[in-house]
Amino acid sequence: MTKYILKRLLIAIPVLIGITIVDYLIMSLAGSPLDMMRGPRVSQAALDARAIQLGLDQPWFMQYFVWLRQLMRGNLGYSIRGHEAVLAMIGRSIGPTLLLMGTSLAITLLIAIPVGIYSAVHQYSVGDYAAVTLSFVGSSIPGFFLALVLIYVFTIRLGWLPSSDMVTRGTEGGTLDLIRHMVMPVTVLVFSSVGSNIRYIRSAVLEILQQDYMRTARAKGIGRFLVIYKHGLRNALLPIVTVIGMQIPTLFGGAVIVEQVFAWPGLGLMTMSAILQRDYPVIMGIALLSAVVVLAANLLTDVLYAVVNPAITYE
Amino acid sequence: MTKKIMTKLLAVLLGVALLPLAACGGSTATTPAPQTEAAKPTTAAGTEQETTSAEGDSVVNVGVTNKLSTFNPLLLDATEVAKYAQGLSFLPLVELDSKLNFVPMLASSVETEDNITFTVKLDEKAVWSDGVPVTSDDVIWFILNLMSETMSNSSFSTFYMFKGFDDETGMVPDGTTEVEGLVRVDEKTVQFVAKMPLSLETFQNTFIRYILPLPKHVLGEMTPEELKTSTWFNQPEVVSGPYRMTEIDPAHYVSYVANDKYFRGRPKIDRLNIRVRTPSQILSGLKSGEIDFVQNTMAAVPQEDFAAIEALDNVNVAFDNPVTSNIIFINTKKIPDVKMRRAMLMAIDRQQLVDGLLLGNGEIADGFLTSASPYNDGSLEPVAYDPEAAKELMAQVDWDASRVLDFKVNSGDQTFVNGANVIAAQLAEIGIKVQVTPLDLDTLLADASNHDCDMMAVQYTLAPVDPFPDIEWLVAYGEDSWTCYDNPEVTRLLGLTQQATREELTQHYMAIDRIMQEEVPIINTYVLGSFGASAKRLQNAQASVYGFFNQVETWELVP
Amino acid sequence: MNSEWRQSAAAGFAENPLLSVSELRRYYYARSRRLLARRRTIRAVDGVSFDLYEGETLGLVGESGSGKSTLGRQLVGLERPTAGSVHYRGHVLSRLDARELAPIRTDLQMIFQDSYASLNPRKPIFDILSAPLLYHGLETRATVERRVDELLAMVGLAANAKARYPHEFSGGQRQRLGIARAISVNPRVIVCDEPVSALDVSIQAQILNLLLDLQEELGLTYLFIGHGLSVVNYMSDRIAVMYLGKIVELAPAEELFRRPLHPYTRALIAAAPIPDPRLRRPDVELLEGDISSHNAPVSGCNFQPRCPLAESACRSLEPALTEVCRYGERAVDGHLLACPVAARELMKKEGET
Amino acid sequence: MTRLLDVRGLETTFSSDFGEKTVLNEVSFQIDKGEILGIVGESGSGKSVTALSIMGLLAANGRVSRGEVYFKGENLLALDEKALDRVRGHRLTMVFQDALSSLDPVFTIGNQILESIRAHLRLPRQEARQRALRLLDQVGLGDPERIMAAYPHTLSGGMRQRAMIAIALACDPDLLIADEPTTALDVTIQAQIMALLGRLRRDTGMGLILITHDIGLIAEMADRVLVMYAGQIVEQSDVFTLFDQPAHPYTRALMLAVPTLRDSRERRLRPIAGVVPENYESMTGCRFRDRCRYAVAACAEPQPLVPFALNVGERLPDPGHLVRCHRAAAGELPTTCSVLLESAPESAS
Repeated sequence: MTKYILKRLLIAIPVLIGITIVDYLIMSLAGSPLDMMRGPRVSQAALDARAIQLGLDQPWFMQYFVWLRQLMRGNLGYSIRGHEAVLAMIGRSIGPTLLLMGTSLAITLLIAIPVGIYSAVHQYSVGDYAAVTLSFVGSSIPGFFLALVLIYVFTIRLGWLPSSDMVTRGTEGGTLDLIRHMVMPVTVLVFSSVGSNIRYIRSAVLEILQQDYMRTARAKGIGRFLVIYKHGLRNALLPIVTVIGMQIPTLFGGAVIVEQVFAWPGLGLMTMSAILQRDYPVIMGIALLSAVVVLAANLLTDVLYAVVNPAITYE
Repeated sequence: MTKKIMTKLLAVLLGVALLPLAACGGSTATTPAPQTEAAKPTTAAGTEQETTSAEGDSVVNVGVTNKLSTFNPLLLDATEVAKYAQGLSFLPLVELDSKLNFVPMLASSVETEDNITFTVKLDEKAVWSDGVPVTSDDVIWFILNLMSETMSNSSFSTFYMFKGFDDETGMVPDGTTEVEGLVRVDEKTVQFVAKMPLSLETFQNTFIRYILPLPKHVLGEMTPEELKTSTWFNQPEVVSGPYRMTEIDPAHYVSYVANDKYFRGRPKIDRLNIRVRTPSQILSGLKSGEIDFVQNTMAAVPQEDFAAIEALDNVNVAFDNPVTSNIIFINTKKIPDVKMRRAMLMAIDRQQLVDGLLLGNGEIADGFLTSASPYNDGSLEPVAYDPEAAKELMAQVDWDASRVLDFKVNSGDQTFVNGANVIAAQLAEIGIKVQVTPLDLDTLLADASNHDCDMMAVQYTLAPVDPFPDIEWLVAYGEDSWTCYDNPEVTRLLGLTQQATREELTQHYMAIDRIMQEEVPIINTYVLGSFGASAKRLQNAQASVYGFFNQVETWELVP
Repeated sequence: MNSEWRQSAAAGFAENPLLSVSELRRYYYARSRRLLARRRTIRAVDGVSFDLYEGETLGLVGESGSGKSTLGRQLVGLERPTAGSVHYRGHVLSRLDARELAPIRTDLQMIFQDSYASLNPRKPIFDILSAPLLYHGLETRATVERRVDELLAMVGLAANAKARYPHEFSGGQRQRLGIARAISVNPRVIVCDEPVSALDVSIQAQILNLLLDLQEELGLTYLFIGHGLSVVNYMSDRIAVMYLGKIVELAPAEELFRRPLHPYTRALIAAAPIPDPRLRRPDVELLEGDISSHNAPVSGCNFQPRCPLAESACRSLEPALTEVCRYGERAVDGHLLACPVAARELMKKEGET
Repeated sequence: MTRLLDVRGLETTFSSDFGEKTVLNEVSFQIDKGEILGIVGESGSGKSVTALSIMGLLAANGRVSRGEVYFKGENLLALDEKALDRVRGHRLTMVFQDALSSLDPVFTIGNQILESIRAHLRLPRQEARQRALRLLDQVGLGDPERIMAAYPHTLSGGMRQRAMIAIALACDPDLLIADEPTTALDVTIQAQIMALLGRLRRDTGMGLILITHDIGLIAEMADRVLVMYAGQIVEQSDVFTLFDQPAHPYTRALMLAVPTLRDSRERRLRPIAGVVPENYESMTGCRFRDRCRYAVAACAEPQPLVPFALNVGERLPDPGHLVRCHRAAAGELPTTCSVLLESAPESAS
């Protein structure tokens, strides 16, 4: 297993380089950041000087090479717009995003797993219909709309909850303050993802319930509880691990709309503005991060898979 | 890190269970939304930590809608938000006030006799927050680093106008300690020497308004390279302005604490935050009390929210001089015929747009000067809407009616996107087909720079007191400008402005506007009335177009 | 009539074989757990030689994992041999490139066990049957419909089947479609890979009889792979018994069942149930273990670990497939055996009588 | 004396979006201690549904709509889930066809055996383990320690089926239902498994229901036989009678359609024309009549299962020999002997 992981990590290096090359190429095809710098106080000569200073006068593959060399030294570069270290920018924003997305994912799963299982075990019962209906309602309400409704009700009408940011700036904050800020964005995120998760887990468990080994378990007369909670759940772990694995990358990506509506200081907004402003080093930093996360999440999923499924061994 | 997150996560999960408690705690008030920090729930739900920190400090939140790019004054670009955000910590030499006069900030006076040599005297009382006086050396050191090659700050290439700075880029080599154009007269006096005549307005508006000196005694040892990437600016220990930054996230917020040693007196508000919101969130922020202050150069409040904000009972609104225009820039290379451009100007019913889209809260003007401009004598009557005359003009133009003009507009400005479609319909009336393409602002500006469109429109604010650099860049740079427009007469008139009296300036700028009306490289679609708002609990804060932070130390919260 | 034809087919054996397999091998390599350890080699087919004569049916039996299907797939060019060769009408299949192989491909066809999986579910039967005809240029657009009708009639399906889709057919009907597709390109050799093992017993007989009828009508040559001995017996003129990639015994069908020599063949026959309760054998000798628990030893006889006759020599000597002799004379035409111990015992028994 | 298992008038119905389907009709049979009952039929004939109905293991949309299943005098169908679980897996157990899919892939074989033992016998941990090891040894799995710790996918097909049998035997059941236990296995392994089941029956005296489509296996193993077709029993008798005097045309056709090792090489098989009708549950009368060469108009009338009491040859008729065919019962069909001769014209010539 260790060997397998090592091997996967080694394979990841050329894959990462490949991904970043493609990213760099696409990015440079989209246009130069210099285009954004023109203005009344900017002379062409100054722009040219800036281009040389940023290395933008080089062909894209040379720029990429310089970027890669910097990366090897652990340097992700500096934002063209903000002149801040990309690593610092990501470092600052990733925490809030992870916190928001992680909490949402945890709560989503805490709801979706039991409800999905209940729904599957009691297929066609009133509870099942209720869960399925609600899950469709959840996934069909647009997140931004729900966000606006929540803000209207809880911030504007009732004044219970703050509508923006992560802590109350200018105070010490504290856990309770953080929670108050998280309630609405988390609610929106959970609402929009819990439905599809319920349906996924429901159908996964339904499939497991129809497996021959579930019948064997019933035939043993060990009781309904053990049949479902031992054989059913343990096998359902596989699809559940898949669900979690699929959602890990979104933990880092952030939810742009939710972050924007609630002014959450996370990665999502930073990514969007970096792309709009063609801030090459920031875009590349984020691209690298997401590539790493996707690869790592895949590996983690595969490893977890092997842990929960003895039929899978990696050689 | 991860451990911290995990514990936080656990805390959050627990917290969700406790949520109803917390919500009840906060719901006691029926008054307008409680100030999140001022009206903390007094029930058991509030933690000790919170109440202690919140009780003593007064906090004000300023809402902005543009992201803040940088916190290093040496890297300052022309973004107004960044300048104001940095200016709270590092005072500019001068600043405009609400009446569009230059008032001294770090400087006590700015004078010139020959429009070549400018003498800047620093305020005798001006000190850094560590007690060290602000000196000429700080100013000179700042400028030489600002214009150093490493910093490569392209936003100030106009410094080429001063002696000793590169004629093209305006830069100086790294490590330069003195140049001809910057003379240290004494501890508190600096002289700037220009290569060519420069009006006092331009000197102040283009240059020293953006000079935010830094403490040389703290940073002096750093190389330009170090200065460029230093994180010192994120939490500067030594500042000259009323507030010191404590925490920043350019895309989201900046937090400040009051500078106890501010030489004009300690600000009465302990903490100040600048919070980045989307335009549509300003209304809810003001209503809920999460935003106390908005002002039009920093926050673009959507036109359609004006009335709702005005109706809020916790907020005062301020309509101020219209300074921002929505201007259509015509690529004169692609539409070379003046008659056609005039026809276009006539074909657009601008008054209808002002009445319909701006609900009357705006004006029309030809050329650049708005009614807020000190150089506008009101003698230029805007061209009237006259589709018949426009058709006649078009009849004289050799124009392929099947050609479709590519008209790019800012998708972020929904008001104008709507207007653009009206304009397209009106142009179609006179036989000009227009395809409207909404684009995000950054892409739009990039396309405009590359002349990748026939027409484009953005909101543009010309500094009323010194429109020179903007006009020069927009219509006197030939192919380097969005319009590709070139007219020797305009260039000549602009040259004259740099050594003119106030009366002469009026003449010159009005002359330029007449040419604009005649040749139509731009169509000033409408001028937006400016809009600002401040919470009623906030006193002495004037949401004016300019100078709103000049006396920020006098701002005060009433209970 | 049937028997007459069979005799003529048997008479043809003396002629040159239609297809000849020599020393055919197919190895798969399994990655080892340890990084530096040697790769484990799975010898699916391990040195198989036999001839296939025009018009005959050669049955191939053996447990799953014995390499029967792999051998069949190599015969029709679906898999490339690791070593050895398949000779067909003067060509060596593995040496031909795709272009040269094309005309021969149509001569060699295959019928699969899972006919449903081999029929494109999104295409109507007409498309499925006409595509290879048009592709190989055997028919034109104008004539292809007549040919499809003819093929359907040959396999006993109504002409209106053309417009239907594979899922609309029962298992037996699908197998008929699989057969129709195989014979459509006028093949000479068809490899039938367990064509009836997925079918109900009442349908099995229909398909087996159809295959026999077609063989008679079209002069086809079959390699018939099956794991049910009785079905293979029913179909085959000669039968080859495979064990772990090797043929251990090959003989005319009747001879093989009358006088099975190899201990493995004997075990197979003993294991087959007899549909007569009066012939129950209370203590029949059974093989121990199963094929997968006995990977091929490095040397010697593959069957030796399970073999009741095994001697120490069996562990070192790899038995060759040779003709069974009786005092130096041929015992029966074409009875080949790869077990010196059984051969010796036979001779001894013959000597006693 | 109470029978070990007494099934009376079993009728099983499945519901779907398209309505209800009664897939099993009037299934009645008995089995005694130490007896092997063979159930033979093609896929869809209702063999497995019969077994699952008895075990109470029908899918969620299936239910026993009529009939009783007395196991040692107790009607299983009247028991609630809890009471049924005390019988199921304990006194009455089942082995399924596909051992790979029927064993839980994520638990070791040991875990899956112990689960049964612990649920029913309440043995201390160590004793339970000893019992499990003994069971594995008993079903012919050498190295039981290793098998205990193995996951199903690491075992061969034969070993898995043995493990399934070990689980079924965990509590010394009185009756074991084996549903096609060797269908997917090689003939040598099949022989081993059959020998194992035969030995267990002999040694423990348990009853065995052997469900198969292989008439050969029936001949080898069964004491009594049910022949099922399209959800009904069409013939029932002791095994010797069945093979001597197959009465129902379907039984006869089945025997003729299957090649055997000892067949004359020149015999041509006689396939049964057509396929099992798709919606047989709506048919009145004989469900085989569309494929039957002896069908007459009267076959469309409902066909009860009646005793077949014709004395053929020397043998006395089996009193338990039942057939669902009015023509067979009336002796209107040709004798078995002539059918067999008819089927091999070439060899006769």
